[in-house]
Amino acid sequence: WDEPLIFELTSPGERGVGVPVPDLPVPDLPAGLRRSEAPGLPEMSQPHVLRHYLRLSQENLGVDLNVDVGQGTCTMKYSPKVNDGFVRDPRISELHPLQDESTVQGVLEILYRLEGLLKEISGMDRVSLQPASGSSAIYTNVSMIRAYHAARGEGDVRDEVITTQYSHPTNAAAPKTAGYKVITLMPDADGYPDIEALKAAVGPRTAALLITNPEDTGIFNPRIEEFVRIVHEAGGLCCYDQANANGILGITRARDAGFDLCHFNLHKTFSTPHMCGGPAAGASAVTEALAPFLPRPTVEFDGSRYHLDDDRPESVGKIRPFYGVVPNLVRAYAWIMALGGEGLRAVAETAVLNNNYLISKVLRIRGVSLPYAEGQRRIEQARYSWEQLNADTGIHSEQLGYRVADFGTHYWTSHHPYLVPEPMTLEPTESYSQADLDEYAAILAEVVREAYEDPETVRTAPHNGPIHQMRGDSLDDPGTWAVTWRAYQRKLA
Amino acid sequence: WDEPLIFELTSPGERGVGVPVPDLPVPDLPAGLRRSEAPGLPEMSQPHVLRHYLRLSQENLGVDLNVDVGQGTCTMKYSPKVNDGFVRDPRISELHPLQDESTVQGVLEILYRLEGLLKEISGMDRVSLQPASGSSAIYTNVSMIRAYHAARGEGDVRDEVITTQYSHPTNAAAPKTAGYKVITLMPDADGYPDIEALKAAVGPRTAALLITNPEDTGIFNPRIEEFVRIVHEAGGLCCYDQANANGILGITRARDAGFDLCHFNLHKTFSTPHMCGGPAAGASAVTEALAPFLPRPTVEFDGSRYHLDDDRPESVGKIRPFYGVVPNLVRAYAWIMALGGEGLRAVAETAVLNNNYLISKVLRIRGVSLPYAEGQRRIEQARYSWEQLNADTGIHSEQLGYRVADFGTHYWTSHHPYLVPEPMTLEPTESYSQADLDEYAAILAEVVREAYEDPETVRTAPHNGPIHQMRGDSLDDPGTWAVTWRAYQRKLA
Amino acid sequence: MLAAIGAESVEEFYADIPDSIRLHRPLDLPAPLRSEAELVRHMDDLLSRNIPARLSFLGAGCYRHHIPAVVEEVANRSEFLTAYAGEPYEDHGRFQALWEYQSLMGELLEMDVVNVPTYDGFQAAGTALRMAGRATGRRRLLLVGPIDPDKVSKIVDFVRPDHDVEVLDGTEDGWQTADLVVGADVAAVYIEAPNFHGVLDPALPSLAERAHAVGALLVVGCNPISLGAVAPPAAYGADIVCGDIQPLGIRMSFGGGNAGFIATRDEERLVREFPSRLFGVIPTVVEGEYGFGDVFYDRTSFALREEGKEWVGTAAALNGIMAGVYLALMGPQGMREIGETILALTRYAQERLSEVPGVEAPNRDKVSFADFVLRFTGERTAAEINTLLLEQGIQGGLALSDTDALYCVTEIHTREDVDRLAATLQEIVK
Amino acid sequence: MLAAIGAESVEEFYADIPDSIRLHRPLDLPAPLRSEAELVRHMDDLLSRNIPARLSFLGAGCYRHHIPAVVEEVANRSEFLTAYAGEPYEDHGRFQALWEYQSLMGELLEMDVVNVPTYDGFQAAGTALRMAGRATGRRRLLLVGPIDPDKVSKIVDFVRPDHDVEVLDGTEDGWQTADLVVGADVAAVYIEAPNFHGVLDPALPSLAERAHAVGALLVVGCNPISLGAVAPPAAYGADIVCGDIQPLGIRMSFGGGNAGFIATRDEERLVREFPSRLFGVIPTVVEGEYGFGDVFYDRTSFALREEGKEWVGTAAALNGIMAGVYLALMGPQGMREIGETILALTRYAQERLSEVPGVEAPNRDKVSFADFVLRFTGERTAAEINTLLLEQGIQGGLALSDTDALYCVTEIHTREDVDRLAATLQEIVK
Repeated sequence: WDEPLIFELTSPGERGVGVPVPDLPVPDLPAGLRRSEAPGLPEMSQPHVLRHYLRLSQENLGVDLNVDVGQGTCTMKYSPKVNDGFVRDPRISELHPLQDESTVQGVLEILYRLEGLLKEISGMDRVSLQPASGSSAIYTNVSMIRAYHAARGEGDVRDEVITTQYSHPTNAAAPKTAGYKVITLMPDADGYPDIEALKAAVGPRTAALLITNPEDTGIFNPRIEEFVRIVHEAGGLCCYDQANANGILGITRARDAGFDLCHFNLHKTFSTPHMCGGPAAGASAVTEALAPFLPRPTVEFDGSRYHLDDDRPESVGKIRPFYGVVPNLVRAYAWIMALGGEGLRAVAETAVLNNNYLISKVLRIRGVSLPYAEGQRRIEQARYSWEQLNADTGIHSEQLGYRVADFGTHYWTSHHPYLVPEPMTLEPTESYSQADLDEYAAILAEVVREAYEDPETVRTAPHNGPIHQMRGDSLDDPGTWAVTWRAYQRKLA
Repeated sequence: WDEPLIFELTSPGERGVGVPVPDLPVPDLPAGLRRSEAPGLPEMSQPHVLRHYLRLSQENLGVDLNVDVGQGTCTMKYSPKVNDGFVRDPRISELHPLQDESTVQGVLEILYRLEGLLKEISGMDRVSLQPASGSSAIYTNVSMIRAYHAARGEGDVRDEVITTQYSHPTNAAAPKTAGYKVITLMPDADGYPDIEALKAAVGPRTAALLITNPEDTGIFNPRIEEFVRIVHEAGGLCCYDQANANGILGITRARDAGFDLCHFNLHKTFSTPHMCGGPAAGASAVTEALAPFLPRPTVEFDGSRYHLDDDRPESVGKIRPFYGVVPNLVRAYAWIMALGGEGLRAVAETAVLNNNYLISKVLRIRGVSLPYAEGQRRIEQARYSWEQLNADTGIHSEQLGYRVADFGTHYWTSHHPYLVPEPMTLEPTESYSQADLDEYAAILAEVVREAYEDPETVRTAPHNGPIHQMRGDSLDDPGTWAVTWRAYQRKLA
Repeated sequence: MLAAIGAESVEEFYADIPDSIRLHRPLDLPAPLRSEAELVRHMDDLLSRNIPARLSFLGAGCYRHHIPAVVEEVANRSEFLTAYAGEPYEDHGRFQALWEYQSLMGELLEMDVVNVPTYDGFQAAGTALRMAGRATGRRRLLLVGPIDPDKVSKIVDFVRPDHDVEVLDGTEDGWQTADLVVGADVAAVYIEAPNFHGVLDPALPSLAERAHAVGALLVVGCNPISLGAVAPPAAYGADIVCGDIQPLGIRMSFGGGNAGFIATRDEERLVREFPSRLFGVIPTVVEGEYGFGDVFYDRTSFALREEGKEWVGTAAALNGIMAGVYLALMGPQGMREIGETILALTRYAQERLSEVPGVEAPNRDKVSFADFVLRFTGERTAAEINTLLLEQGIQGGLALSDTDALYCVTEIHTREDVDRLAATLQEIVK
Repeated sequence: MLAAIGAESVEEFYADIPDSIRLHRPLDLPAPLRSEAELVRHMDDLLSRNIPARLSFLGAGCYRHHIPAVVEEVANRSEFLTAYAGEPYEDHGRFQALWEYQSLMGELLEMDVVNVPTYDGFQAAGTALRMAGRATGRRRLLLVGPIDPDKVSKIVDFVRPDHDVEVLDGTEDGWQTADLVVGADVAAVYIEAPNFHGVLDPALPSLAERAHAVGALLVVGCNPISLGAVAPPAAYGADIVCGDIQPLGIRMSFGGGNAGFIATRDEERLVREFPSRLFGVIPTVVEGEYGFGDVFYDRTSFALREEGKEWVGTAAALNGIMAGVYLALMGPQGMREIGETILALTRYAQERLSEVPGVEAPNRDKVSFADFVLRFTGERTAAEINTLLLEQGIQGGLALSDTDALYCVTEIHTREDVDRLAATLQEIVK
């Protein structure tokens, strides 16, 4: 399809859906509050709206359509369709969050049970399901850390948070937003966060360490207990970003390594679909010591009825309206219930097996390397480098990625900054078969062959996509960026 | 996508969905009734099955995706998505047909009301909603005709049914199946069924006339009352195939022209989706005289409760298990209720306007003609001929159609035999805008330009589809046809 | 647009319709529900008067099974839901999905030829019998019961022009083998596995020989969901197999989910008698690419009008695609398990329920699949018992007579469901 | 696969995990529900203990509107539902759909810059205020009430490091204009249209001037579904507009449907303060083709970690696509009608209900949109009245105090629904 912009499809007088118009007078609005001109929305019939978006959908690549191992750190796994049915059921989708508690016992029970499941999976004592995403959960944890130190009279003293370079950017950005000074540990020669740097950084100003393990390189830091000990000894808290938990479910838990807080991305590890970038769902898990600071309300059970407890005086308060991204919480609950403890462990082991298998295939391709920790295994993902290929051919990793898209799949590089040069991050999860991984590796190999033998084809990619190469960087120039049709018409049309 | 056959995707040991296995003994089956070898189904994980079918779906062209005016006679109209929701609602989808009547009053009321709506739309006295499709409704009507004459002692005498060449093939095939000799009226020079031939054909052996109006040429036969009169005078019944009712809703009705029976295709005129070729739904409407022969059961209302009446001694019996293709009956009911009487008439007028607009655009293209009834309007569709283009370029209508598919839409020729040489039948319905029709005509014009200027491109089409030209006619040879993977492996692999 | 056409008004396009048959008033229909919100409210009011049974023991030709979510995900795709009769090129996906359905059913049935689904199992039986009649050129059809009387009604109406139908309903729940006299005028013997009462008749494997001995064909109706555990009729010599695919992943929808299949061996004399579309695979000009098209199109009424076999038209294609998705999800292991689960539960239900005083399971000594007969020997009729069960939130089976009813269990029932029925019957049956 | 890797067992891959932190036992979780059928049954049991209200008057930040079927048809597409963070080339559809969402909202809001949705309206308000703080470099934030106290809680927690928050809640349902003293230390004045009590404050159009006079920004939270009838805040001088798009075609889902928007004029000093992704349009090498990408990526934490603005991560993109579909379906006419319908019904409800003895509508003299306050002057509290309403099948409004409750009507309510509430209250309110 060469689908136009929706504003180009307007056909004056057409409408997509009718609205009930009761025979009642419309009250007069106060001066200045009546809209003077109708909004410049397109006028379209219902089939035209539908056709437009169906075509756009066909120009998009979901997990369901491809071997989606290329979005490393994102844990692109299959989300069972049956779970979508539960959340589309009116008995979830049509519930108002303020309904009488007697009419929502089922959903409260699901929330309560899900907290219980995540307590066992993490080893923690309480879990809040209110955060809207992983980043929101990181912020929630930081907010609780802040409240914890404040409650102990150390709120003003402890104004530093330590994190690591290979943790998700929000581990740096959220504490900064919460008012902390951020110290970032760089990787040592083996790719582990530099423990000497940690020792140098900790002290009475340390509020917390925010760390991921395995980090986005897929390398598990075996000295994690020591990291925790060092921070604890300095009076700081330790907060575990479990974005990469998919390879270690049932293998090792945040509490077992001594952490005080952790969070899960339910849309990664627990399979809720990624939805073009959310809504997601996060879970913040804490030890008893931090439980008083959890967001309100919590879900409680008195032996016969589930209810919401909003009376939590030390709580950091609300993180989100009402009680979290409930549809995703329902999906995550169902996913865990279908698997059980051994099923979760099988998920982890399969994901790790798939990753190490893919590594063995990819490393046979010319021009690629796997920086750090040579000879050691990776857990559930791996960050590769095309530095050699770039040196040989001038082709950048991004360009390889554009060409890979021509073959019906894709990959991304990784988060900035590119400490690993010309990066590519692959995370195959448990959802793919050996044949899928072979197919993916074969596509990479073919594109690399082109890079060496016919680099122009790679350099001018994509060729089979819905659009061709974009021009220039007008998006960084206030004179040409256009975030809306209004702006586009004014600046570029 | 270059999607393999599903059997090529097997991965032994994988499963798509689990089955509950109770802890109960499996009884021994009688000798010879135990399956000895497991069926050779593929073994696939759930995401693999889903991915396969999603990719196949993207290799298919639904009404929702394209300007689907090319399947003339099929009335490809937009089916409002909201109606799909009603039939997916468990209060329809999870109803067993034999449930206690007290628990299915809602669906019975819908069926009863839908009969009422169709009575008014057709002018008839009773309507059966049991037929599974238009063809099934034609057969049902023929079966009632047979029962009617039998009840009057003329069953053996009246053994001929008259139909017309431009009616759907089932108007010939169903009476033949029901044991009738079939007489087909050919079109006269103006494209009308030859009235002289009718006069010659009718007589004491005439059971019925099965006729469409407008026929698949889109031409309305203005002497239809005379046809009915001639047949009635000979003691035959008149049965109106209203497959082409979309252009005449609220304009003229079967009863008004004197018919005894008629049928509607609810999946055409009344918008239920076409589903790759069914399930559809048919409605057989009759006058009081034929009502005793309607399929059983009928839906009745006693003033307080809806119930099924299976006690109909003269009924032709069951046409289908239970009560018809209920989901489509629900959709059709909702569609009519959203439109009302004036809405239906607006549907007809828009469809006719669209058709005549498209005719005016298409006839400007080189090499096309509109046989019959020159200078007269068409109702809701038109059968064109590429005879001139074929003479000029050697390109056949089918080949044009293959090339049109490269542009993201399509057309078909028409039913056999091709009385109109090199036919193309277009029926734009009410669902398309002027811009859509312009786009469609522009595609036709472009392909015709190619046919004249670059015929090889047309001759070797398709070029942009999921597959390329198919070879040979192995499908007519018992030695090479392969209806299943089993047969394919044996014969061709 | 009118100007572009050169017309004054839409009325011009209706010039050919005589005034005498014009409707000179608006259709007298209810006022339109113009907004989606009002329509939804209207429909919701109607739908709220339907109450799906949470615990039901109804079967009898329409079965509640678990529908894997992926089946409906695929079926609800706009691309499949709203497509129709496009050509193999731009509708490649539909052709492939239906050919794969045929192929998956072929594996289940162990037969090489399977049609694009026809309307329902009734139609499939009627057509299968007429196919047998055309292939043999004979008039008599022997139907071995018990068969759903509604299905017999349909068959009789459908075959009437060419065939005499004889129904051998036997006594009780079976027929006496000795009663089956297959004469040389017989086109086909038709029997079901399981039959209307759920019984898998031990005589099934012996019938092919008796039919074939006089040149008749054996036509078997079967429930495809049994075939992972139960032998496919082809294994015991059936020539034509037919039935309903509703159990394979299609909702009951008040009887709207039924769709029929017909299968044969790959013999030209049988293949040429199919009225339905049969898709076949065909190579394209590109090596390794598959195309699909109609096998032997000149069988059909699309090609030859009344000279084709019966007729073909819009049938039940999407149900075929759904059944294909279902079979692909289940795989050989899933089909075996579901067959065995239902066999086990049907046996358990008969045993458990016949422990209730006043309840008998007359076919306990045979093997039943899903459907089974209960006999109430107390004072209350089967229909009265249903009314009392409904008060307890249970939908009982189909009343066959005052004493007998046809109950049904599938994999969605648990042992506890059966126990609850037993406990409730214990209270009710006096 | 192990052999291909050269590993003995999966254990090898875990060699780096010290034994001391290994879990040496299986996770103690409930036995798995291995079959979909069992899972569905388990979930159905839980879901059966939820009872959506057929007639409800709850709003207060989560609204029941009619959701056009096409909205969910699009949102449920696998291609959108399961995609994530692909590049503009192979995820062109997602980029375009989100850019179109931004654009459609831009038309509704009359603003040139709209973000890819953030988590919810609470977060949108918090971020909008911090954007204002960063743009002005000032500490004080003035919040003009009534505002949902939960939202205030979120804002206070979120802006704490950089801002002092002052909430001016006024008396009754408004604030006294004289109370609003905007000093030169004020970063932003925040107010809502309609406010928490549903009122469209007549003072709104006068605020921009007062804020701008001292260099403060005016930040307005609004309900986007009102804006076909009600003036967009940009029209009366708002600098930043924020709110929740849940009303635009997204189900309530027990509060799971909320998602936030933030919009500004196209001024670099404001645009650079967005933490969210902002998609922009860009030409490709093929004339007439559009591509999409991130505008000024170096604002974000994706680019600069803690040096970016706040943070960005997975947010609520699909809700944005849904709201876009909703706006495209409604068009200018639909948005005007729905705004007017809700205004009319809100007025009618206040008038009709205040006819009931013991019931007052204290804001009757103002214009309310959707939400409105009822005051019960009898002996029963608002909570007690809710309990009694529930017995009659009606879910009442949110109790704000013993006497006051926040009720809500939208286009899904009919005049008859309001009359039924009035009649029921008449019985209950003593």
